[in-house]
Amino acid sequence: STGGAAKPSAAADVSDSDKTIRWDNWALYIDVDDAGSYPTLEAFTAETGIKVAYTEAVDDNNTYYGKVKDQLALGKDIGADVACLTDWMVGRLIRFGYTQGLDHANIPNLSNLVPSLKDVDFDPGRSMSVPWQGGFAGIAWNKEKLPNGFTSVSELWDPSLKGRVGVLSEMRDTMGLIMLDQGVDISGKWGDSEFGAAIDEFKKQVANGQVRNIKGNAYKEDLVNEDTLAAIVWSGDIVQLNAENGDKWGFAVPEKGGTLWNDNFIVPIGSPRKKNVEKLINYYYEPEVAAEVAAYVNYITPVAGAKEAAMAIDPELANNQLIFPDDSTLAKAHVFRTLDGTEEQKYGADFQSILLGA
Amino acid sequence: MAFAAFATTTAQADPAPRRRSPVALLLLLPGILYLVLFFLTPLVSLLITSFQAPAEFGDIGQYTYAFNWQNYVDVVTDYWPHIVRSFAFALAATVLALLFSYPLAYFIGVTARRWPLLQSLMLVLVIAPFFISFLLRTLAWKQLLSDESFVVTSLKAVSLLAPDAHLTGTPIAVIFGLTYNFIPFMTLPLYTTLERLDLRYLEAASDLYAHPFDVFRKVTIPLSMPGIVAGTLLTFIPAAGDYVNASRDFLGGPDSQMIGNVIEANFLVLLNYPAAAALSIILMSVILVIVGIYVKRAGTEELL
Amino acid sequence: MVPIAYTFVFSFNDSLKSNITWRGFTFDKWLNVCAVQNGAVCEAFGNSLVIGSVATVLATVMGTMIAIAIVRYRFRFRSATSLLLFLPMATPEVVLGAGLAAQFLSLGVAKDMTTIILAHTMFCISFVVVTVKARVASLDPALEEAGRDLYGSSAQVFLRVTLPLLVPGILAAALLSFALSFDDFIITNFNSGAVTTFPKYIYISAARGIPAEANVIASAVFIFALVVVVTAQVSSAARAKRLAKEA
Amino acid sequence: MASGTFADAGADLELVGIQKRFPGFTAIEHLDLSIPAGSFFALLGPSGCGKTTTLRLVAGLEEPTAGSILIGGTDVTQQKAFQRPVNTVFQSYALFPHMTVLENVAFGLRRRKIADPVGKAHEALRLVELDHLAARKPQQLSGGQQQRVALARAIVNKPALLLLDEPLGALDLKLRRQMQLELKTIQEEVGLTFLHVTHDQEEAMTMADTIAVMNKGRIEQMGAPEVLYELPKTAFVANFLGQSNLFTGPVIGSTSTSITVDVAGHRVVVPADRAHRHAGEVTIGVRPEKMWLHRKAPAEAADRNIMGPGRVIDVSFSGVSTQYLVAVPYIGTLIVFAQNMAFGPVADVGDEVWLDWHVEHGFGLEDEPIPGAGPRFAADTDTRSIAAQRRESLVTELEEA
Amino acid sequence: MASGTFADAGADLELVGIQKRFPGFTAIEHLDLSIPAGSFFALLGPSGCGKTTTLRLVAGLEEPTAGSILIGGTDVTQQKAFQRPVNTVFQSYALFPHMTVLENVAFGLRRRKIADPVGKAHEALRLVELDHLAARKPQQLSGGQQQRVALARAIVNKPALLLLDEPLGALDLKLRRQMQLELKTIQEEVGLTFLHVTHDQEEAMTMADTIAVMNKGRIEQMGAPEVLYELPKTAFVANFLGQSNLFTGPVIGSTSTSITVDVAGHRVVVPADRAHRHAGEVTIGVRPEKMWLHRKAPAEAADRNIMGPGRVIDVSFSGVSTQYLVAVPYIGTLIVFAQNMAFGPVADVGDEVWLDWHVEHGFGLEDEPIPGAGPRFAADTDTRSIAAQRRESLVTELEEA
Ligand SMILES: Nc1ncnc2c1ncn2[C@@H]1O[C@H](COP(=O)(O)OP(=O)(O)OP(=O)(O)O)[C@@H](O)[C@H]1O
Ligand SMILES: Nc1ncnc2c1ncn2[C@@H]1O[C@H](COP(=O)(O)OP(=O)(O)OP(=O)(O)O)[C@@H](O)[C@H]1O
Ligand SMILES: NCCCCNCCCN
Ligand SMILES: [Mg+2]
Ligand SMILES: [Mg+2]
Repeated sequence: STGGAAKPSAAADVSDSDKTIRWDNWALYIDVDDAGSYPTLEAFTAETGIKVAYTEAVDDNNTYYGKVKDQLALGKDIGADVACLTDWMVGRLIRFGYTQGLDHANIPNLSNLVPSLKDVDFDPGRSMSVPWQGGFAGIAWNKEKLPNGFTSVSELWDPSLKGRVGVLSEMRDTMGLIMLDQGVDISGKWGDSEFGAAIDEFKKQVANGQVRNIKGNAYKEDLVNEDTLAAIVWSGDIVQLNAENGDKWGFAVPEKGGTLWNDNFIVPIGSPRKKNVEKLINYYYEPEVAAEVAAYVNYITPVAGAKEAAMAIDPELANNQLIFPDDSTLAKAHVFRTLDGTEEQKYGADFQSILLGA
Repeated sequence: MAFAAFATTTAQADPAPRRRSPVALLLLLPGILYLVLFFLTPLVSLLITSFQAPAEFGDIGQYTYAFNWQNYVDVVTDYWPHIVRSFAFALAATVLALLFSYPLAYFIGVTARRWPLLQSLMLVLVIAPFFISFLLRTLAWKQLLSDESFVVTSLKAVSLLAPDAHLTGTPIAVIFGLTYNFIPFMTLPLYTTLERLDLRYLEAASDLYAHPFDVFRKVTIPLSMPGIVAGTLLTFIPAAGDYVNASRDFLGGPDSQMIGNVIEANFLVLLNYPAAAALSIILMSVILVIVGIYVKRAGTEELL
Repeated sequence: MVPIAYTFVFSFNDSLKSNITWRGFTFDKWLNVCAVQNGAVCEAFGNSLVIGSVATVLATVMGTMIAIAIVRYRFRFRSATSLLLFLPMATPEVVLGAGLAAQFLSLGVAKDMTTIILAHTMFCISFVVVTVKARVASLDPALEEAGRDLYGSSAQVFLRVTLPLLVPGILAAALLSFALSFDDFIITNFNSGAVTTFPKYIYISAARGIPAEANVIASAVFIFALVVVVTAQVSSAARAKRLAKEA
Repeated sequence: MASGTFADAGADLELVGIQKRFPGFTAIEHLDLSIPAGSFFALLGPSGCGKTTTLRLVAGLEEPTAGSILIGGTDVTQQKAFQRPVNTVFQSYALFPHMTVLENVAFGLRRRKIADPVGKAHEALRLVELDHLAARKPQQLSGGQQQRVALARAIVNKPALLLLDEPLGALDLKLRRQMQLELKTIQEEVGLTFLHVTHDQEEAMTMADTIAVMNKGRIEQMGAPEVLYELPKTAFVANFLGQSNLFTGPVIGSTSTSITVDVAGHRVVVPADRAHRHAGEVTIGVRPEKMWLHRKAPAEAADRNIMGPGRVIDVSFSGVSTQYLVAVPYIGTLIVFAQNMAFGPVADVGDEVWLDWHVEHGFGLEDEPIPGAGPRFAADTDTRSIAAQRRESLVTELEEA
Repeated sequence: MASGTFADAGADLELVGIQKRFPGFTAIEHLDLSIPAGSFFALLGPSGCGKTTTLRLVAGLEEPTAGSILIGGTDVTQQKAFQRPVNTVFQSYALFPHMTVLENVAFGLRRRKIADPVGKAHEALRLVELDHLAARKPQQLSGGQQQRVALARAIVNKPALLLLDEPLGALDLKLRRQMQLELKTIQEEVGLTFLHVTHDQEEAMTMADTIAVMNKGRIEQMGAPEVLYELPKTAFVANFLGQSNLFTGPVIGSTSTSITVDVAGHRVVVPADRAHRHAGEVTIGVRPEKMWLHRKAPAEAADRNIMGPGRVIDVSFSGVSTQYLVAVPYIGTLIVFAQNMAFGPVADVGDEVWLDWHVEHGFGLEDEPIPGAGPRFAADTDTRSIAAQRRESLVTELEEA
């Protein structure tokens, strides 16, 4: 049969002799200086002698998986020693045995992981994955063209925005926001009928041309060239875009709620450099380092003590709700519940068929 | 030049009497074996995959061998609009490319004969796009046609485009992209036939009372038929299977997805290999049938 | 032409992350093409060059052999052979790519440079055959007979008469193969595993914004090709003129 | 066959002061030509002399730089090719390869929306006896058949004027002679004006009512074939239309009926009315078939010119006649044709012979003799040097072309 | 020029019982041929009769189905093309386009590792007077020049036998006649055996020492040009090599020196030694140039055959001679050539004329007369029907080919 029958075994580790790491990550997800280099990574290299090739290879969980799945199934190198992927995808990889178990002894700083993320259903005990950053999916808008801003997903369906609305190709974010808008608790028990109602709404907005752009992280290009005026986006990206292009966009988590998620480090089964990666994870779990990254990317850091470290850098940073959300902010954020294999296939197909215009 | 490939090889005057010889086998063997190995067997395994069924208690992307012809029914029911759309887009792009390329090829191949330097210069410009990645060129169009671009704002200014209309993400942009990307494939075979067009036929026609328009319709067009056939095939076939132009990251939107995008999504995102395979087989069969009919009707069977 | 100009112009953009808005003119990107992302652009470009070259050689050799056999010999399964050669050209790239990918998967072959080369060689062969076949067919058999008549053995006739006369066709075929391979994305995307080619690099980067360095490389290739072709044309025109004068 | 269908008589053609310049080359300097209606007119000349250019001007495929073209009295200079009542049989036939023979022939009729094009096309095909091949494509015909289709395709339109540009040039000798016969027959039958271009002098002579010999964009001489042959005006015509023995010398006596020329000591008499120049240095000539070969010196006679003794240096048998090359000291090599009325040659190589001809067969050219050119033929006595000489002129000719 | 360099004499060629079958077609049924060393031998025949096939068999480019080939007495039947001491000048010349003229000529020498190939190649080029173009590529030469290079490329190898497959076929008439002269000269100079294939009878007659007329894969007749012309054995030879007037009738009398044939009431006498058959139905003939035209009935004479009265139906002037077509009731249309010794035709169309010829000029064919075929020419009295008749035979010929 095709795909994932026998579980592949991990590659032999060469970390001791080969001081390199290849890291695949999303765009706008690490600190960059004006010269285009990554300060925290450079510091890591200085500290450990391990050189990191950082590639913004992930645009969308699905397309990334599509690119590497065959290699994973064969237990072969995918061209990366570490990748940061979203909870549900990490769950799939773990189910299929495509990841390597992490040696917590090599990651003493793991003790800094915030308690709420220490045990997750897709990876009990965090034996295979460690969070990198988390964030919200909410709404962003072009403040020059739309000065009034947005407080709900329904406002995106305003006819005056026809064709200028973007949503994420990440099913859990787009559908999550719509379901929340329709009053569904996405973390709780819901089923086909709730999902179906949301899909119908989404389908309608795509079919009538209201929604034109459905993308992964590439949505930022559409915001910049103004094909998209308002969109469902990921929280931290907007801050970074504003930094680069002038304070052009607003961002809000809708009143009825946004999604909350994490992207996690995993070591693909074919990587021979797990130990190096463990050192990298350990490094980023230093609260000071975490704070430095957070200050740049504006995503939620999973590292306890980072807030304190941030306070030292800039008090305003520590109060940024996007990075260090307080309970009232978190009350609006919901985690999309874990789907089983059949659900994943079915809901994925439903969502995908809308992207394909069927 | 490379575009000799696009010239149809019309029957040559009596080549040497063909011999039977073991040498022929030796010459054929490596290439044929190669194609069997890396073209034919993949096709066969694609065919086998297209009949697979989801594994019992299997996770996403897990299938077992079966003879599940229902796959074909399913993909046709789900995706018939994409199949139709693909061929419609490919057809539109082919026609547009032909309309654009014919005058261009005629100019280079016939009008410019008197100025060989101009001729070769224009030819270079036609093949030039081959050397710059088509992805980059398409992305350039995506920017050039974006909502706030010069093109769109001017079109709106002169009311050729409704104020709330846009180009990227629409079928128009996809067809435009396909047309643009395949113009060289259309122009070159046209050029190679038109370049060899014997002008004496045109003179004979005008000597026989044919108005310039009749000369074109009755003589020039039929005589350039081999080029038209080669060009349209080289445009139509890849255009029908293309998924880059229609990709949402390039020029397409949800309402302009083609069958290539569906195959890609099923293969890489939904991990529905049987559906992807079934769609591939359908796409290929339909193309073969269309090509067969077309070539037969155009009377240029000597294509390979 | 417009997109080419656009690509060219934006290769001079003093861009940051995405290369969409014009931020000012700079030569930096041309001077430091390989600097960005640890030289990923250049590595991808290098991969494309290697793949293009190897696939071209393989396809040209096998395709030329087939072309000669088809024109010069009679053999059984002629029409089957012709069909086998025509089919790859009539098969959309998605199908070719997906089929081969499925095949590699079920055989448990890891995808790397080799699988890309195998895939590219496969779709180039047919184009080589068509190009070279035309040349072989237009080759006057009397020339080879003259070679035999003038005391040339079979091998000598092939080396000294047949092959030199086929050279233009073979070169054209090789050039075509290289261009097809160099610019292929779809089939590569299915069969490349972790290896990144130049088009694949662009496709991946399309999501997060193409760095101006990609424009630099594309523009450079374009200019190189342009210079080569124009030089060839001008020198052959000059030669023709000189001959005309001599005659 | 209803030959009456083609009864419309042809129209006459007049070219007035035509000049044609191509960029960098003047193909036609100044051409006046008038062809009477219904005649078979041949334009004869060497390669590159402007024959095709003239035809193309008449057909409207080329525009004259100066001058005007009149067909049946109407000035057509400004008309486009498709408006002129003229059809052409192209040297390459230019049959449309994508149409059947029938469709080729019907093409012109359809363009002019003539009623019943198919019927008329069949009729024309019957005229050239190819109706049974009407459904074939041109490629499936032999060269001779293609030529006849091209003819039918032109004739079916009943043009006022039919232009033929070496339609037989591509055929082999035997076929060519047969086709000539046919063409002539058809012309007589349809009564159209034929303007036939050729560089084959024998073809021109057997077919045409009138021949114009063209050289370097000018008409050198024009007239009935017999007149041109028997009384050429220039050395060019004398040698292009058949072969000639030419001599140059001063006029040493003249009466009202004849002139006497001193040719390297031989006194040669030419009738005054057959000589274009009557004083000074002149070139005179006689055709090889008018010469007699004698084994002994013939008796002097008032009505005969005698040359000799000379030596036979080559004898070549060609079936109907035998050609002798005779080297006469101080004069050069002369050509003599003798019809093979008996077996075996009249003389053998090495024999000493005398030549004579009737005074009335001589002619005198209008040409200024090229000063110092001496006798036309070199005094070399072996065929190799003649071959070499021809080779040389051939090479120059080729290189000029 | 050192003609001595090519002094090696040619070798003789012998074909014994050669048969050649192609899939589905027998090109040569049974061929015996013997060509003496050093001769200029012409193989003459209509298109498709097997000339090229014969040459290719000799060159080794084709294998015979049966029979053997001997060159200079050695059996070469089993040898490959490159092993045979034979060279070919191809109809298309087949010059290597990627090599200079010099390299083309040196090709064969290099293959055989002959010393000083360049020097020898230059020498051969000097022989054809093209040494100054040695550095050019073949495409840069005129047709005639290419032909000479092809000749040099073959000759330089001093082959025992040189095969020429219509090397002049592509040239126009004038150039062709000049090239014939050159070829002949070169053959005499180098002394090689030339086997020259042509379908131009005039070419064969003026060039060759011996002609073999080939028809449908067989040799019809072989001999010196004069012998073949004056005494053809078959109707095919009589009409392929020039034209003939042929008559069929029963032998009604015979003596030791002559036979008398009744041709539609006319008594025609043929010398016994010039007639191949002496009894029964026979076909006899006479050449058109041997016939005399009379305005009055000539007096009966023992040594002349007389026919008439007939009527002149066509007169055509061709410069050197005039051709008359004379329709004689019950016999058909006869052709008469008269050399133009005087001005104007001897007779005009419509004139009543008589024809006669010397008994000794007649010949009798070996052919079985086709029963019931009657006279060779149809009794139609207009040229059109002749044209039509020729057309028909032409069409069949073409369709056969
Ligand atoms: N388009 C042109 N441009 C320049 N020169 C030309 C052009 N067409 C013809 N000529 C020249 O004009 C001259 C006359 O050409 P034309 O074709 O009329 O000769 P022709 O008498 O028909 O010769 P041939 O017997 O070889 O067909 C030639 O020297 C030719 O090179
Ligand atoms: N390879 C072949 N296969 C089948 N038939 C052939 C082949 N080669 C020649 N023939 C046939 O054999 C016959 C003799 O051909 P050949 O070429 O010897 O004629 P030819 O006398 O040279 O004619 P031409 O004057 O036209 O050159 C022709 O009828 C031809 O069609
Ligand atoms: N620019 C970084 C964006 C990270 C997005 N991660 C995907 C989360 C999906 N729920
Ligand atoms: Mg001409
Ligand atoms: Mg032949």
